[in-house]
Amino acid sequence: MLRFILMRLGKAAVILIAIMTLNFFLIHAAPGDPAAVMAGEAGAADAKFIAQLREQFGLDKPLLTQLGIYLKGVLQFDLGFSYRQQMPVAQLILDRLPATLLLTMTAFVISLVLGTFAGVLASARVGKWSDTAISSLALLFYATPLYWAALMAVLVFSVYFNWLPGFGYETVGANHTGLARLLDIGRHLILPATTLGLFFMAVYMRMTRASMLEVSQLDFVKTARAKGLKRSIIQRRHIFRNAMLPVVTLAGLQAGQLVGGAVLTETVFAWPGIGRLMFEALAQRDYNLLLGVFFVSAAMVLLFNLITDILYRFVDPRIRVA
Amino acid sequence: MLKRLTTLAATLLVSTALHAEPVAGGRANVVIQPEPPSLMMGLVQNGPTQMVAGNIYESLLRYDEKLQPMPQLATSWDVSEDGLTYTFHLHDDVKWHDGKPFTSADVVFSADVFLRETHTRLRASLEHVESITAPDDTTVVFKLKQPFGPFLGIFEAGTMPMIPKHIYEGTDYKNNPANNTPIGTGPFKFKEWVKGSHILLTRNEEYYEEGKPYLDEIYWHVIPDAASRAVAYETGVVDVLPGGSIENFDVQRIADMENTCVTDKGWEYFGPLSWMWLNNREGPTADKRFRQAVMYAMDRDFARDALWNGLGKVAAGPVSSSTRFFTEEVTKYDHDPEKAKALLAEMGYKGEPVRLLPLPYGETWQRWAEAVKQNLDEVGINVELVSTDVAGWNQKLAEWDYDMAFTYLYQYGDPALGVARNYVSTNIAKGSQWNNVEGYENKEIDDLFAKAAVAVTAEERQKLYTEAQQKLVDDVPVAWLLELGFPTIYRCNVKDLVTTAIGVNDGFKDAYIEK
Amino acid sequence: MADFWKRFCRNRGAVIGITILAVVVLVAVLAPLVFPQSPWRMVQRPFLPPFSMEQYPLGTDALGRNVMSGLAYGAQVSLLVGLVSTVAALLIGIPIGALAGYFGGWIDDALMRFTEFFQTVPSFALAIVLVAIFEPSIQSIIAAIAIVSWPPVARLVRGEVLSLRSREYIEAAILSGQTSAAIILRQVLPNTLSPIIVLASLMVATAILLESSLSFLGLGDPNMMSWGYMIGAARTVIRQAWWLSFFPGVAILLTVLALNLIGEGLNDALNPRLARRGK
Amino acid sequence: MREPVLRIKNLKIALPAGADRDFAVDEVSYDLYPGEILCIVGESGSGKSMSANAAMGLLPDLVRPVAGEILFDGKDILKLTEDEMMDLRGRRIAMIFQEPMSALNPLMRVEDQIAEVFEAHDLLTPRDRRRRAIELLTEVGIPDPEKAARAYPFQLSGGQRQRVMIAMALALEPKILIADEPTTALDVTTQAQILELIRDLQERHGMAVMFITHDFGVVAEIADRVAVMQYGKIVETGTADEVLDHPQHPYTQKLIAAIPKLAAGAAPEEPARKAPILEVEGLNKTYVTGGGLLFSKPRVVHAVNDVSLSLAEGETLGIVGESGSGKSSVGRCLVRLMDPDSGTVKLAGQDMAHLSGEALREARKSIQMIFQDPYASLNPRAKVGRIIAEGPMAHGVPRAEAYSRAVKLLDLVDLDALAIDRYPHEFSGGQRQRIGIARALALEPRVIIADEAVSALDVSIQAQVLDLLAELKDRLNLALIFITHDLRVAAQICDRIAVMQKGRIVEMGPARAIFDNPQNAYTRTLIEAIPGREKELAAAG
Repeated sequence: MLRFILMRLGKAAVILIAIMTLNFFLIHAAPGDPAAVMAGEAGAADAKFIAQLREQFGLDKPLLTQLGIYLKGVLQFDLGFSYRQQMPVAQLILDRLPATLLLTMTAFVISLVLGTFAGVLASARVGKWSDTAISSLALLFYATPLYWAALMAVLVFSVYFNWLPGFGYETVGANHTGLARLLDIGRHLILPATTLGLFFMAVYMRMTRASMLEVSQLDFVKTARAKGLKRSIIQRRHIFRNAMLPVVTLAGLQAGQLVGGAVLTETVFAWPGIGRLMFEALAQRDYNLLLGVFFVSAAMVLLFNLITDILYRFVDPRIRVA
Repeated sequence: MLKRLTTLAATLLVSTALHAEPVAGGRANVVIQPEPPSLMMGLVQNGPTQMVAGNIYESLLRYDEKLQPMPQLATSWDVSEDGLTYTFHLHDDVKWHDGKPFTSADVVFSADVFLRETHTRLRASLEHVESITAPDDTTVVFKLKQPFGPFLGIFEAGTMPMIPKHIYEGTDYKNNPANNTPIGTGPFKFKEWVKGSHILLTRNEEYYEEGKPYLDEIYWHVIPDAASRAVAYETGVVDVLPGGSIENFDVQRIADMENTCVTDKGWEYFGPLSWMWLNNREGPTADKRFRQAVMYAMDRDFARDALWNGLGKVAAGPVSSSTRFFTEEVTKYDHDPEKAKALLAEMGYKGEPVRLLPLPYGETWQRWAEAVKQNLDEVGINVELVSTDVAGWNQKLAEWDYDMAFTYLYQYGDPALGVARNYVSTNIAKGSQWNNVEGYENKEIDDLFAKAAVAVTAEERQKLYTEAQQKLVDDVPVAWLLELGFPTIYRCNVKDLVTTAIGVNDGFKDAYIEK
Repeated sequence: MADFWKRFCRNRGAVIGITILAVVVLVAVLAPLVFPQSPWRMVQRPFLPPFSMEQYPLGTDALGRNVMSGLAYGAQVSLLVGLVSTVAALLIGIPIGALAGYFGGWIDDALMRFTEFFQTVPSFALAIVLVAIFEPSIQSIIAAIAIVSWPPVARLVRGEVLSLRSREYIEAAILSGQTSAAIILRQVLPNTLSPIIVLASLMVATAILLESSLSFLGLGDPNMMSWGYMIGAARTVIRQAWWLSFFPGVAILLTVLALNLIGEGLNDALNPRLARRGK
Repeated sequence: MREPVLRIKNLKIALPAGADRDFAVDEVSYDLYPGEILCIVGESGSGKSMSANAAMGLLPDLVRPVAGEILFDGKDILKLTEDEMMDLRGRRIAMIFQEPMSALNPLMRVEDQIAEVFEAHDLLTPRDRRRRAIELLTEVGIPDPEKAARAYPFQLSGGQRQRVMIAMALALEPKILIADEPTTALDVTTQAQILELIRDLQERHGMAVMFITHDFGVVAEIADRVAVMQYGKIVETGTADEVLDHPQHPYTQKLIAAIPKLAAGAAPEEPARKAPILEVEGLNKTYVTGGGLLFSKPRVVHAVNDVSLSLAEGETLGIVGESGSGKSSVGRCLVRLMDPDSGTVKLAGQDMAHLSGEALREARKSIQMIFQDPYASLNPRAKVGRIIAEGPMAHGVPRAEAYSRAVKLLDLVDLDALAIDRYPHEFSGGQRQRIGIARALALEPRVIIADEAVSALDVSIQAQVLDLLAELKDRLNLALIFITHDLRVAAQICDRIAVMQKGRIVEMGPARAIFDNPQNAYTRTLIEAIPGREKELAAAG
């Protein structure tokens, strides 16, 4: 097991470095650099001022040297310094990461739980109206643009009914503490997490339903019935467990993607997460910060893939022993 | 549209309600957008930094809405007859936020040492200064090389903030750890800054002006989304929306709310003027007739009404009407598509494509660019919008890689500070978005601006600037759009918020919340 | 073919889907005839509510532009981006998947690592960066969408080819002396067509969503009226003009829904095997 | 006579609309008596397992009984509620299935799956269930039952899994055991063991067993009584001896005649051998599996271990062995679908094993292959004409000529010339196999390797294809390597036979000699395990 994890970590490190290198060149291919942006923001600037900034940021060095310096830093767990924000990148990301993780993980749990539940329900009533209803709803969620669903949710629940806050992470300036703060964050979380989860809920529902139906055709289900087992036990113990295998795989892939993919939700709901941090860093060519965000989100993907694989080894004895 | 205008105009009137006796206490919840990169005003002078740090740092003077100087750290000042010696007398009981006394040595350090190195815009003005000396602890003397008309206008906090000598002298300014906990002399002290969330300033109990400030604290909310900022005001989370913090489309709705006041005052010093850079070097925009056609093709009244809530004015020329030495006696460019078409036909424009860069600062600017593109399309100009982000926009302007580009710049109250820089040929250089980016070269204009800057009397300067404005408006080096009217929106019980020409930037010193 | 249609039409959803799509295509094609004026033209006062003027049934936007006309022209952009980027993604994904699956060994390893690599970068974030770097234009958007959406194609094709590779008729083709290229093109790929067609129909839907998301963030082609742009531009005025974001959203929803329904219908009609596998 | 434990009367089971016939089972009646083994025999699609599934209430979703009754304990099973059915299943009637690989839940331990039977009927405590599970595993003869109980299904062999299935079926001492092709997926020696086990347990527990199979050899081994089904109807019933020795119905007669006879075919003495066309010397092939980049230990399997053989012109050599014996690997090495590690394969004097590129392409013309799966061996998107003509065209034969030759080949394999414009799916399994043969012949090879070429076919079709192959061999003077697991088939068609075990040829010689006088112990086991052999010998003897 340990050997397996070590091997996977080694592979992940290689992929990460490759990703960082690619992104490094991509980002430097973009017009403009942080010096130009900061000069622009300074309200007045000349060539000398910009040259000074470039020198200060190390942007005057050859590109490969810069890459070398950056990667060397990354290998020492140093993601560099954001000149635009005047803070270490790692700190900026760590400030924002909890909000993103909270949002995405809530959305993930909501979508996984509700999605598989609805999928199981639909598969148990395949062909009946409740299956049709659930499947149609899933199809609808599947086709709804995420950001639009978010906007409509704000319009209805926040603007029209004024039930839930439509933006932010917590009530600004309220200075809640303890439980009150948690509840406050919870209220803010409902709309973004739900709208972000809608699409994936649909994905899991469709997948669970299909997988349940497929597994229920397998021979061992017939064996179980031949034993005289109750339908509910067969559903739970035999069909569901086997049907979840592909869902687990997919969930692992998507949980990782969610972290980097929440840009839209974070934008609509003004959620202070790293998705938006990335978007800002991009517009300002905050190279180190942008690379840092990419590093973290790619690492998340790899981490979740690893977790999935480990989980899989527990669920599926064939992989564990073989 | 007319109805919208009257409502907003009516709201504007309300804001000049009667004054009552100030009350101490309370907290002002204010929006800050975008989150400033730093609060160390000696190093960074962009909008949001000035807005927050304007309450921490101070300069020697402030300016009223007519741009007349008022005392701040200097209680009084004398100017010599020849206009070459400026003597400032300082408050004698001013303390830095860390308790150290503020003296004339700090002024000399700030102006002559620190800011000369870090502050590009001030550096240009200080070119005129021969020496800065401190004969005693409360006196500072500036000696000029030659007369410099706008000199009394550079003692504003954003232009010449006072930096504590005891903290910065002999250090690496940019990496001084104190940059994260700014120390000034202002009415509010820095308390905390939670990145991405808020900045908290608290009352300076030791402030040298009796009884001021009235507020206990200012809580700056970082809400990076315009719609959310509007909601924040609506739901009572914030009480003050400084100009530009919500989308213009929301202004009317917010202004209609109860207990809500709107003012477009407090921007006189900056006199924000928007225009499109027209690349004078090459392409169709190099032709004066084409540039004039652009002026005639644009429906600037529509833009003001549809996009700016009817606030602001259609720009007459290079100088904002709130800036000194403005003149109306210039050629007028009304919305006249026929004239535009005629000019284009005359020059033989064949539909060569021109690239238009919108200003990447939000929806209003994007819509404006779309409207202008449509205006120009309708007279037969083939406009291609080029989408860029902030970095791309800066880069393209600095490298002159554009045909037309939106922008808006501040004028700092005087043509010599904020106008000449964009038109004189000596200021053509790549690498800046603030100089003569359009590449306009005219010896006459160069001379007029040069003479006007050093002319001693106001009459003399007016004459020269009037002539310059007339010539420029005929040549259309850039396509002037609007004098922008940024509305400051606030709860009406927040009193005396906007008392100077820089508005909210130093307004909380006088503000109080009526109970 | 007739048989295929019969099976396709047995799926009621698919028929609904193809009907909706036909309407969308028709609208896109007829847009210039019905609305000869540019959709950017400011024709009425801003924020005219829908159903208040017969001429502008869906109202006008912040600059007084006809929303109806915008929707019609937006259909063009959505369909164009959806189709072209999918074709581009197929052109990248199919060869990679086919080579990896057919030759196996180190070629497979290398190509799959490459694919995995692209899957590790969060795709939407990568699309944003690509568009921002190459500056938003219809070409850069299509390229970015293609670049982030080919990996599933490659994986699908590889999987199919891998399973076909050991089919006896492929071995028979090898024994009969056919070259690898001929075998891939004539024996293998035609048999992967069904799942590719199904996947492609879903990819068009995803591409339309992606384009609209990019436009929503302000990374659309500024010279083309697209649905995502309309919603993005309407976001800041959602309080006073709900219809500006509502109608384009419905348009995207219906189009994407239609494509998904068609995808499912194709799936049922083309490969019953895959239909059972679901997804 | 005793009372039947199960009576099926006039049972009719409807198929969903669009199937090839209306009723899967049409007016079927039969009785099952206590203590007997009743074999239901039929080819694929005869509906032989439908009535059994109906008795368990386990019919597929869209298939339902429409008439008749199934009487058990005096009650009609078809009228029972689902709850009553549940009580019946496992406790009174138990069932085992064909595929031991997929009939067990891959995610559950064996003991848990056995314990579930007790749980389903609320019997015993969890601890007792576990104890019983181990007892049952002991009874069905699994080595190390304690360990097997803790194992997951994938850790057991096919035969062991089928034993687990039987253990589960036996758990509650049911009155009836339904066995649906329980040995079809197993190797012949394993099959013999399982048949013996079922026989043994049936006697010990006095159960009635309903045994469904397509294989008359198995019937001969195990049946007390036999019911033969064709197209959903029972065409003949009787005791095993009656039906096997004196079939009355023409269909039964045809089926029994189609079974390859062990004593048939080859002449008693070896014919004079012609010159060898193919000589294989010291062939080796090892697989390395597992073995990641850095860490895990690779597993080495010696699939082909020092194999040497020779094939004369016009001769048929059989390679027989159980699954995993390496027989297919040998065939694939010969045509270079797999590259041998070492050894030579001399085809008409040229070493195939070391050719590559153009030379290999050219050499392969002389050695072609016929495949096992009639469905996977033809490109579903190519017309039959193209399938056959493609090979010659790849070797430069003009299109028109290649197609006209394809027509002739179709005629040769007894197919209509019109087939050329049709797609494979329009043909039956046997016809497809003929197309495959035509394709192999298109390049005019001198050697054909038939890899399990008739294994997937029903016995009657199998006989036809075997006849065709024998005929073509003679007409075209082909040499044939016939790879099969089925010793009956080998006995019928081969001149010589090589027996393989674990990658090695353990015995090789004239077919007659191998069957009559096997020298190797393993060969003997194999031959003895052939179902129905004793009965056949007895009848012949």
